[in-house]
Amino acid sequence: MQLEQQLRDKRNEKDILLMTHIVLGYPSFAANREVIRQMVENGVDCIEMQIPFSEPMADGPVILKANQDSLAAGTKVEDCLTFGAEMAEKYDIPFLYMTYYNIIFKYGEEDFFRRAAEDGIKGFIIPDLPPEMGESFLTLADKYQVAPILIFAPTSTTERMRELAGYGQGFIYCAARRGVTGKKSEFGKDFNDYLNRCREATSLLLAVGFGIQSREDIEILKGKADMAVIGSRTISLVDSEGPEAVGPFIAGLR
Amino acid sequence: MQLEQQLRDKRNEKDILLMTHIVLGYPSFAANREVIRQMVENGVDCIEMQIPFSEPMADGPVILKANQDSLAAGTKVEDCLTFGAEMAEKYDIPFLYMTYYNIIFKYGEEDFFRRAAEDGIKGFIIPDLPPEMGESFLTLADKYQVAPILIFAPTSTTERMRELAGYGQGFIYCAARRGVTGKKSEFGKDFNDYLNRCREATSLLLAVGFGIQSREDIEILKGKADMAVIGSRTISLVDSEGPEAVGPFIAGLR
Amino acid sequence: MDKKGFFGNWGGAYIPEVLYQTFQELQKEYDRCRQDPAFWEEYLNLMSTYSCRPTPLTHAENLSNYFGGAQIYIKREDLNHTGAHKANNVMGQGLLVKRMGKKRVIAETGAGQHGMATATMAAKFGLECTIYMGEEDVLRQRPNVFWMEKMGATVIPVKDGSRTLKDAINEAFRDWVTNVDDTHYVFGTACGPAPFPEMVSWFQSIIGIEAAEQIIKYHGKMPAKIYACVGGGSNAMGIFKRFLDEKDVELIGVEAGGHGIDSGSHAIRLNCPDASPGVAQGYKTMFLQDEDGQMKHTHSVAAGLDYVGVSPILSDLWEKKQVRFESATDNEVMQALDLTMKKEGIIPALESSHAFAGAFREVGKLSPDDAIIINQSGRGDKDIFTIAHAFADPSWKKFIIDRGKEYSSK
Amino acid sequence: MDKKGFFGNWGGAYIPEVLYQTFQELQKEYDRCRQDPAFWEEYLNLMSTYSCRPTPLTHAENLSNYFGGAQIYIKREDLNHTGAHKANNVMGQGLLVKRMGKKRVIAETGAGQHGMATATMAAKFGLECTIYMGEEDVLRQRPNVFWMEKMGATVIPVKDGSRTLKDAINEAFRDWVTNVDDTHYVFGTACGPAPFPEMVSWFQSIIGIEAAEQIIKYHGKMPAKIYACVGGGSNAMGIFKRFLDEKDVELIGVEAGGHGIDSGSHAIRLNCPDASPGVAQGYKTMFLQDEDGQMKHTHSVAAGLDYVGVSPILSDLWEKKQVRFESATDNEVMQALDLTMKKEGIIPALESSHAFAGAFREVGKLSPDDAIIINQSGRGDKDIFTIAHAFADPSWKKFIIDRGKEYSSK
Ligand SMILES: Cc1ncc(COP(=O)(O)O)c(C=O)c1O
Ligand SMILES: Cc1ncc(COP(=O)(O)O)c(C=O)c1O
Repeated sequence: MQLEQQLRDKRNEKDILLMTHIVLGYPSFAANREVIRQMVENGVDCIEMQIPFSEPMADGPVILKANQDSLAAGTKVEDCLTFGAEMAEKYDIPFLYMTYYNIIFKYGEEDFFRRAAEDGIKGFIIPDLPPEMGESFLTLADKYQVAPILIFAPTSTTERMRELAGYGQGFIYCAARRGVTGKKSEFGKDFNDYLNRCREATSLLLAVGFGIQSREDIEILKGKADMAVIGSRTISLVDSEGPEAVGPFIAGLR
Repeated sequence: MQLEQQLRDKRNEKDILLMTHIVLGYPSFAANREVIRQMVENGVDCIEMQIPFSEPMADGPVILKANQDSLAAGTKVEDCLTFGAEMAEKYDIPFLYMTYYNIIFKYGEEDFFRRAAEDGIKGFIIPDLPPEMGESFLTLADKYQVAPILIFAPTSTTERMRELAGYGQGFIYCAARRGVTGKKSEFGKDFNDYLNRCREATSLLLAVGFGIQSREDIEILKGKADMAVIGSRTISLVDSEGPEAVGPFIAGLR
Repeated sequence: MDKKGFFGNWGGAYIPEVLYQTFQELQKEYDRCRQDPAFWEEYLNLMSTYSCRPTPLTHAENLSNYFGGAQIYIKREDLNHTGAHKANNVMGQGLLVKRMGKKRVIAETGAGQHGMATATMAAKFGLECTIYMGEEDVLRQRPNVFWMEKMGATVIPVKDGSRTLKDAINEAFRDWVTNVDDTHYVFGTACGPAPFPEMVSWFQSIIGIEAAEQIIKYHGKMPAKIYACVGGGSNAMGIFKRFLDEKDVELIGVEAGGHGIDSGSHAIRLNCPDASPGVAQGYKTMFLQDEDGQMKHTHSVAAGLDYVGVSPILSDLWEKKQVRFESATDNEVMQALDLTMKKEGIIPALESSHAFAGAFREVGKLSPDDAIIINQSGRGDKDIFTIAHAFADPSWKKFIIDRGKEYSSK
Repeated sequence: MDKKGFFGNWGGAYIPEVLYQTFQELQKEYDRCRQDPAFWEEYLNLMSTYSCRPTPLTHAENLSNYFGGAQIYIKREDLNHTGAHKANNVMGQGLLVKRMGKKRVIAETGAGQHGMATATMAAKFGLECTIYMGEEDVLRQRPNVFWMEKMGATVIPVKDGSRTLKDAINEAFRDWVTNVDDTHYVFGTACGPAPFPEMVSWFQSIIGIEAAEQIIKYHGKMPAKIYACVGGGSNAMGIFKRFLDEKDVELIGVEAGGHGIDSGSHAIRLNCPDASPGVAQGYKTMFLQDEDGQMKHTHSVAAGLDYVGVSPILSDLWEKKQVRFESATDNEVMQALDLTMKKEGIIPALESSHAFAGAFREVGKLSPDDAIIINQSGRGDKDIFTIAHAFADPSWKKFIIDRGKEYSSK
């Protein structure tokens, strides 16, 4: 089943969906396994698994460090793909890969799509690949039925959003603010205007990420967005309290 | 009696004259007193007393240091003049001042000449005052009958020597070589040619200085020069062996 | 550059969506400037009154005689204000910033030269300024940090990754995506997302335009060869651009050979098995990366060449064989520097000394009727800590030890 | 200059006889050069291909606005090769040396700039080179010593007297009288025995000749005032000379006020009760000396101004009231330097910063229609050890301490 349909079905049952994020190999694949188990068991609807890259230019300090530590511990792309396949096989929610374009490019774009599709991965989030640079990427996404998740930013004009929406599949990832991952966002009037603009520009589901950290944040998003994305927060949580803290945290979000 | 006549008279009695050099106030006036006593008692024919200057640009390391130490110990020009008067009064040989022009200039040129003449000083050696710069100096030298001792250098042309000789009185100081005081000179063919040129250029007595250090050196000068000048050597001697070593040293020179 | 910012297979603009609008505006402003002859006039005027353009072309007679080959001419970018070609780019972007009405600039820096130039421009244009610099480079280039701060800039040591240039670039991008509205990122070399590679090369092209006139004036004809060191590639593009269509002029880029091409400790991105095509820092080029696409650590005695990527324009020219690429090891570079100081009284920057080393290897084979030009991208006296260290000068060490003790005891 | 080398009551050539012939030859060669337009052509050509002449005249808009008075223009001698106006003189004398066929040059140096310039010239002209430098200055200016040595010069620390510039001059004279046949003494400023004051001023006059053309071009008329720092006086003479006959241009020399005129710790030779006429180092001028004629210790934060004498030409112009003299204290100078860095992105040498300090004091009183020129004789990045020290920069200190430890432990 396609990512979009999968999420729409879930969305019909819940007033807001939850997507979480992990960095593969950080602190270890074993920990990843445990964290994902707890996430799934506590009702997460979708998980983006970041394949670490040495130059994560769009990530803030927490995820940046996780990328570096994972690589320093010896994480290979192949390890990530094997692990991704295992998760997609094991759990019934959609899994996505989040990474930077060089990982895919270097692997071989078509090989990467074929492999991910075979492994049951439903979509890719590539923050440094605007559609202008992704002609072959988008063609392959169609061919292999892996959703290219495009990103809206508060700086995107409405016209630009329409353009992006034309290329996007699965859902649209709306960055809640300027900047990199990890910092708290403000959900004031500007934010509402922005989400309204997003909504007008596309009929795809809207996920909102960057700085979503608590039940309160998610409460605010209800009715405005379809999916809330928890990123750095769970990484920090695992860092400070271990994988077992993830379940209760997720359970308390909705 | 004029310096020139005084020295000519002595020269008639000896095959070479000896002039020695001291730096006033170094290591002390008391030591100067003792050194001069020994010099006179051992037959020195003329003594140049250097009034220390902070910038003795024509002097080598030994005399340079003596200048600086004397000044550091508080030697004033007035102290030097008082001491010079005392020596000229006490001993029957001619005393000269050697110094740099600024000492005289700053004192007041005419005042300085008047004072020196009154004190019985017979001549001045000023290494940084070529006759071109010494118009008033030469006039005052005439007026006060203090001999301006001019200097020949190995680089002086014969024409230049004649010119200098025209201004000089007392005797001519022939620098034995290029350079500053204190280093040993070579007395080879070039040196002989040079002294011959000096001889041809003037009928004044010829003193030879710079690097004369031993009886052998003085032996070589006999018949070529009228007076040998011992400079840094006695200062070093006083430094290493004390004033009492000066007498025997002088006695052994001729 | 094609409409998408590519040069052949290389380049592009792989940027986060949040920067999209800013790049649109930048591209538009840049296009306007290129079409407006008054802009270039203003640029020339600034460079000739604030910096020292045209910089001289010096005939290095002693070196020429020493090698007995071609006449060696040195293009003197070291005489620019702030001591390197970096000023050309930065002042040009400064004029752009003024037009765009932004109030703040940020920049990455490796050798510190680009940071110095940017801090200088910011002081002159009254802009707020933040400089990102790898922590290792902060240590290597402390004097530059001092001056940047004195000129009012904030210097942020970057402690991530290899703590050198590429990490400073990442961090600058993180700042930019956060403060995109009022901030311009003054990219320091002919890399990064389009239009930077072309724009930086355009500003730097003043080097080659002048050099062409000068060599004709002094030598009567075009040079046989032109040598430039290649870090990101801006000084190389700057001097090469004008000569690309001159068929008889061979262009040679010299990369940082570090401890040698087989050592794994170098920064050779072209002609080197350790490098392959990749996409990072916003553009596609030849990167020093592993089989997974992770960037490798690089090494050069010259901080300004110590970088994983290279201008996409140069990758294109390399692929099309319009520029030949060589490399020089740290050792060869120190020797070339030594010789140049002794023979000509000129102190090239360690970066620039790579170009000298590359040229010295070959110049003896040419005829004395020929000329070569070496682009001296910067001056070496900024590198005193590195150079005195590399020459293991004992009195320098003693001096530093004594100063250190003096400071410790207070 | 009259036939004996005097300017009014000042100057002359108070030299030991051994140098007489050499000065005759020097004077003759110099006269020949002055009469030979081809010589000046050769000089201009050298300076425009090896150094960066004409150096720019920079309109300092931010500083002008800040003070709200006259338009401030800065003559950029800092952009010369080797970083200061000293190159003008040295390269000129280098051409003379070539004509005279001498094989060796010697020089004194204070700030190290003149030593750097001379070592550079010697490398370029293939001459042997020895530099005399007061021991205290060797400590203050270690980086310069390193570079001089690297360019093949021998640097001899002078341990006599105050161990600064004047002692280095004495020592250079001692060398010269010893090696007079094959050696030329490249005097570094407009002092010393004739013809040096005039000759050095002649070579430096290129500064004012250019500045006059430039200010007319940019400002449309002559400047109201021109400021220069005064050590020996060469950069001041260099910029003043061309304007001496311009009635409406006031010329202001700024001396080193050190800890203040009443402190006894300064280098103010004109308008100062501690100074009087004297004869030393081969010439007659105003010296800082005691009542016996012994030279006093001087002090300035700027090594290049830390000197007991001053150009006899300036003493003459002072006496004739054609140049006004002011002084600036170390503190004022550091402030002027700080402001100039922050406002204009320009780093004047500590010496030059005196001219800035002098100008800043007065510029606010002039009309915005007027212009002033400040002669920036050199660049300050050479002074990093002194400046970072004077600003008591903590991270600089830490950096030096760490480096020192690293060197100690090996
Ligand atoms: C003096 C100098 N030359 C060369 C470079 C290398 O950069 P590019 O290849 O862009 O000229 C640098 C970089 O900092 C530099 O400072
Ligand atoms: C930069 C600079 N300015 C000025 C001076 C002072 O010399 P002068 O008065 O001869 O220009 C020096 C001397 O070393 C110097 O280095």
